[in-house]
Amino acid sequence: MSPRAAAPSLSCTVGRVRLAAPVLLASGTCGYGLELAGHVDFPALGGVVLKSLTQEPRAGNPMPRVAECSQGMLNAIGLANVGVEAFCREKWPKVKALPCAVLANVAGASQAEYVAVARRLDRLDGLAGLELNVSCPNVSHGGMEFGREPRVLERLVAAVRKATKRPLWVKLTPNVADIAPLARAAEAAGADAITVINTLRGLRMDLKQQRPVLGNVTGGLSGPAIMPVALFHVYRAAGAVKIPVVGCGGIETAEDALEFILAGASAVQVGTATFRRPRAAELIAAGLRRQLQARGLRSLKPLIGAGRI
Amino acid sequence: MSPRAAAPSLSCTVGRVRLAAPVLLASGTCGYGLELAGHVDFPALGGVVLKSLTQEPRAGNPMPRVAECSQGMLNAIGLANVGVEAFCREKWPKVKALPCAVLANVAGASQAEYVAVARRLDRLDGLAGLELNVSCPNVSHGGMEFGREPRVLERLVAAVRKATKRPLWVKLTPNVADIAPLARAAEAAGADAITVINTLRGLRMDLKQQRPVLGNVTGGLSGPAIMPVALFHVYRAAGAVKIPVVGCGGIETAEDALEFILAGASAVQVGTATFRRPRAAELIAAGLRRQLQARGLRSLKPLIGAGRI
Amino acid sequence: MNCRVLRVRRAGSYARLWLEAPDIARRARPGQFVMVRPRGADAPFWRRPFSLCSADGRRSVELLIKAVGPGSRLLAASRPGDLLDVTGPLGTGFSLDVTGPVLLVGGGFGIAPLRFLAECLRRRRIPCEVFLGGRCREDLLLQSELKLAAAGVACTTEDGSFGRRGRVTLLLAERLAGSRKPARIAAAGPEAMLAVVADLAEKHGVAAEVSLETVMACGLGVCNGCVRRVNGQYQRVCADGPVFDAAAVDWSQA
Amino acid sequence: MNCRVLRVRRAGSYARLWLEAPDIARRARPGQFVMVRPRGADAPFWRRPFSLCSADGRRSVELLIKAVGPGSRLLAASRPGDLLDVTGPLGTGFSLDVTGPVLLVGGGFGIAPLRFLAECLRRRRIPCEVFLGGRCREDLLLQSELKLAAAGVACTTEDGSFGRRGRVTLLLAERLAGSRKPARIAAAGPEAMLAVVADLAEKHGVAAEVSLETVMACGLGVCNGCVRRVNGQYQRVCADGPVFDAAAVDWSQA
Ligand SMILES: Cc1cc2nc3c(=O)[nH]c(=O)nc-3n(C[C@H](O)[C@H](O)[C@H](O)COP(=O)(O)OP(=O)(O)OC[C@H]3O[C@@H](n4cnc5c(N)ncnc54)[C@H](O)[C@@H]3O)c2cc1C
Ligand SMILES: Cc1cc2nc3c(=O)[nH]c(=O)nc-3n(C[C@H](O)[C@H](O)[C@H](O)COP(=O)(O)OP(=O)(O)OC[C@H]3O[C@@H](n4cnc5c(N)ncnc54)[C@H](O)[C@@H]3O)c2cc1C
Ligand SMILES: Cc1cc2nc3c(=O)[nH]c(=O)nc-3n(C[C@H](O)[C@H](O)[C@H](O)COP(=O)(O)O)c2cc1C
Ligand SMILES: Cc1cc2nc3c(=O)[nH]c(=O)nc-3n(C[C@H](O)[C@H](O)[C@H](O)COP(=O)(O)O)c2cc1C
Ligand code: FES
Ligand code: FES
Repeated sequence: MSPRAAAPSLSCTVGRVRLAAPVLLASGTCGYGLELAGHVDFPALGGVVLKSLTQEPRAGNPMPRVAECSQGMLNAIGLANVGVEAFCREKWPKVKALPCAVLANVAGASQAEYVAVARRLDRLDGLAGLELNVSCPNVSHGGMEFGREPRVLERLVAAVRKATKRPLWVKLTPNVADIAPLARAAEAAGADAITVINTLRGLRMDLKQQRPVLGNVTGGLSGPAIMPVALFHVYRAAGAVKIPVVGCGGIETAEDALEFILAGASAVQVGTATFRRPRAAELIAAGLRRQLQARGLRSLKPLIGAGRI
Repeated sequence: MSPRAAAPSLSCTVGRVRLAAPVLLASGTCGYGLELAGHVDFPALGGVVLKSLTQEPRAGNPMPRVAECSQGMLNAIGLANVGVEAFCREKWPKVKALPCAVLANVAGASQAEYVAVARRLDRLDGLAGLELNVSCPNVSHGGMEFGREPRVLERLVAAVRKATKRPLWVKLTPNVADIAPLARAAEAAGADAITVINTLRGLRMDLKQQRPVLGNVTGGLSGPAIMPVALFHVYRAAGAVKIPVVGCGGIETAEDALEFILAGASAVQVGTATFRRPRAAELIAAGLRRQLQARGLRSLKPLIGAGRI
Repeated sequence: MNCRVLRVRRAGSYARLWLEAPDIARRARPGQFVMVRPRGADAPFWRRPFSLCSADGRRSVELLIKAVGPGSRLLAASRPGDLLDVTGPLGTGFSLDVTGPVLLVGGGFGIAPLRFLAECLRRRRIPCEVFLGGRCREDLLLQSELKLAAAGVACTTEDGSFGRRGRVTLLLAERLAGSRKPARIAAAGPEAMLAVVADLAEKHGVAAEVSLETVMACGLGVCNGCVRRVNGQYQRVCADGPVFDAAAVDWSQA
Repeated sequence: MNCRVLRVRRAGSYARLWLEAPDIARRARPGQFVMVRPRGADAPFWRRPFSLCSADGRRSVELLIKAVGPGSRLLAASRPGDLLDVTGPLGTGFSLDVTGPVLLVGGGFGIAPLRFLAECLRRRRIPCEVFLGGRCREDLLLQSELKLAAAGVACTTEDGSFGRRGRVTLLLAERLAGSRKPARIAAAGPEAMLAVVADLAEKHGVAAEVSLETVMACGLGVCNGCVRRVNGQYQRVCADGPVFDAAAVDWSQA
């Protein structure tokens, strides 16, 4: 019934990053990519965002680090990572061979740390871009997260922007009264795209132990439970900026992804869904292709933000 | 095996309201209470919080007003209600006969409206208390919700406090960067208890219509999906104030309720669960009684906040 | 309430379920519905509304379920012995205080409440005629039951596979154009069909009642989520309806 | 991957499931596990880890599942023909490069990976002795299979309903106190048992490998949620284990 158009293409450029499909694996849910070899068909994806890197290696938080919830989970991993130097030397030679776009994710406790990590990553050959995780507590600013104050965020992004010419995505936190000023701050400071959202703060109690389940007490909520909240923030952020929005939060199916696209996302990231179904992201890409076919569209472009009123 | 203590009692006084059990039906999910006759065993509950009342009758938002989500739902009812005067004259004579504590919930677009509604309700014989819904856009403050700015909130609560001597609960919104200053503002202004939390902002897209599902575009997310977020805010708020915290958000079972109690809640409200299982709240009360029995406790008191570290 | 599935009969994408529900069976009136969920099913999140298709007054009620999505599919796949979580009877019913002949106009699973209505009318010796429409033969259900209860049953299918080809409102229009004026019309089915019924009823000056459908979060009248403009006001389909006077309904959103 | 359930055998709260999984069957080594979820089940949210209890090298693998909570109950209730979503084989396995006799110490469902290990050792003609403990007789599973593969099977139950009364580590202590020193110990079971095994192994200077358990969100090594202190560092139980050198594990949290 649908018009038989030329085979639709999912390839696109988002925030200056070329992607074979607008579907990426989200930071912290795909390790350094390598762990998923054999479980994931990388060329079917747009790309992967590696787990957050800090200047020094970090052991991470005490156990338990994860808690199961209704259609979601809490995590308080504590940015466990090998440190940017070890990553660049030991991991990158293998990671760079992944047959899809690879973005590194940058975290830090101070602006100087973000800049140092970004500068080191800037030297990596083949890195598709950087994503800033601004949900870390800002030690030189009283522990308040970088991503909560537009001025603090703008300064941070501007500083990192100076340290690298690579595509720079800024990943925003939903734990704010309004995401719009933060989206605008990232844009004003030169971000190429914003990723919306990181996890929601949450907590579970262990009834037997009579204490919080997580060793870290609180953690970040992800999974389908947060999807309507993520869609809200995408809708709002996409209305506030001109740079592309990368939607993230609870996406499990192509239909979920399409909701984000209609709300204004140019691409999506898939996080927790990979745990439940390692091939979730590539199935989403395949499903988006079918959706285009069914609608007689040759690219996703006409659908981006098409649901906004 | 458990010590055979005297039969445990669930009766308690929370924020100056006497409750037969620390379980109430949440505002907006039990109508004026009367609708649930035959579906709910009121004496088995602590009480009901009636749907938000405003000064004038309100028709509410355009359709659709609700959207189904993973383990949750969005609503954008738009504070549809008969208006405080019609409520007092026509509904109250019947509502007051409900065999459990009845709290009225107050909403408004201006401080003057809140005060006027509270003053009218203050005259009702038998009303157990008032709960302020501060998630309404403050028209005289640029549309920003009353519940987002500690100073605005403190002024509002203080003004209502002057208008009524009845027990006054303030229901906080989770859509803030930090709930603690708002909890403290409510306490400082004389609130007897705080209810934590109202719904999270969310949105769903209708793929067929290519527009937001809700007529109002955005809505509030409730149900099990938000429980870890609600627990986080309860944990944080309970650490910030001395007045009791009434936990709310996604509670479906006695075990869920117990998590809130361990996190610091003195009582809980049950909202969306009533839609899925009309007797949910009374089953929760019964389950709590069994939990006390199993632990050989005579009241919930030793468990309130027992999971905090 | 937990209700046991007593019997299941499937036909295409439809299933007839008999549930053990004495309390509902005793109180049920035609046009009322129940909210249902398979026990222990976590998804879909809400229960689903289904009209009572018959009630024996003592022990059991019958539902007619068309599998259109996850919730109805799960329910249509129920097996005898399964437990369903059921609340009801809910909502208002069709008027029974009528004398002359009543025309029952049903589309698809809309026939469910009308079958119950037809049986109640027969018990009161009030004659009725049934007009039944569907996309194809598969959609025309309960014909033998209807024939026993009604003075006549006329059918249409859009593909012409059974009865007249076309929409069921075609038959209604012809019937209303005839000489014997009915006392009332009762209709249930797709929104577009109901709007045409309302229109025809008004033209011919016949009172009509329609059973509306909306998405329902609670079904209990407490959430205010299922409203529809009726008489210029938002009314709750679950508690103020689902049966409304066709002339009072705002059909502009249809 | 979708795997069909070929056969189910239930005993008390345990179920043995044979799954059609040629790819896993070919690659599996004892000590490895799979992540499993019933197809279409929305809850529990995560998949659940289960050790491979045997693999025929060509077509099928076997799981031994104890129903302890919602996930394991759902899986234990599987019926032949059901589809399960299965990923594996995952994790490291027990060492097979060993000569002398290996002592296998299992508690409860910990016997699952040890049974697979016993069969692999037999194929390599490496002798092994099995020590099996449980709370009661019901917990002592796979005895006939173990007897075929091992030089001996000795049992304990805490209630004395079968074998020696007491803990299985009692038997291990006696065996280690004897003269024939084993080449290695392999253990799987409750954390408290593993800690005692590690202690005994160290005292007697015998190398020991243990299979650890934690809650697992991904099972793939990507979330870093399942860590345990090993050699003073956080290691992922799912990817760096679940089999670790007992002497390297920090038992202080046990
Ligand atoms: C008062 C009332 C009585 C009903 N009686 C019957 C009955 O006797 N037999 C029967 O088979 N069905 C009946 N329905 C409809 C039935 O409730 C829906 O088909 C069912 O809720 C769909 O749920 P689902 O999960 O299967 O599909 P969903 O995924 O919820 O929906 C599938 C598709 O159907 C549409 N849809 C869902 N609910 C409705 C609705 N209420 N009205 C119109 N479109 C809808 C959706 O938009 C979607 O396109 C009744 C509805 C109401 C309100
Ligand atoms: C590598 C590995 C291999 C395993 N192999 C087997 C096996 O072969 N057969 C088998 O029956 N089980 C095995 N398990 C344990 C099995 O995964 C859990 O019993 C299951 O996940 C429980 O899920 P549930 O939903 O039934 O219960 P839940 O509700 O998740 O848990 C029920 C109770 O068990 C506890 N629990 C849950 N998971 C674990 C765990 N991993 N370790 C210790 N306690 C836990 C919980 O704290 C709770 O008290 C293995 C676990 C791991 C990590
Ligand atoms: C276990 C886990 C670890 C995560 N680690 C990081 C991280 O290191 N950096 C980051 O920016 N986001 C991290 N996230 C957040 C995800 O990238 C994603 O934003 C979030 O989980 C919401 O998407 P989802 O619901 O699809 O998982 C992590 C999420 C999970 C579940
Ligand atoms: C349909 C609906 C209507 C609501 N209306 C109100 C309201 O009028 N006033 C109010 O303070 N809260 C209202 N709420 C919020 C609930 O009282 C409760 O805070 C929220 O739903 C979270 O709890 P739950 O997950 O148990 O539902 C409403 C919630 C729902 C689902
Ligand atoms: S469905 Fe809730 S009021 Fe009608
Ligand atoms: S379970 Fe995710 S890394 Fe082990």
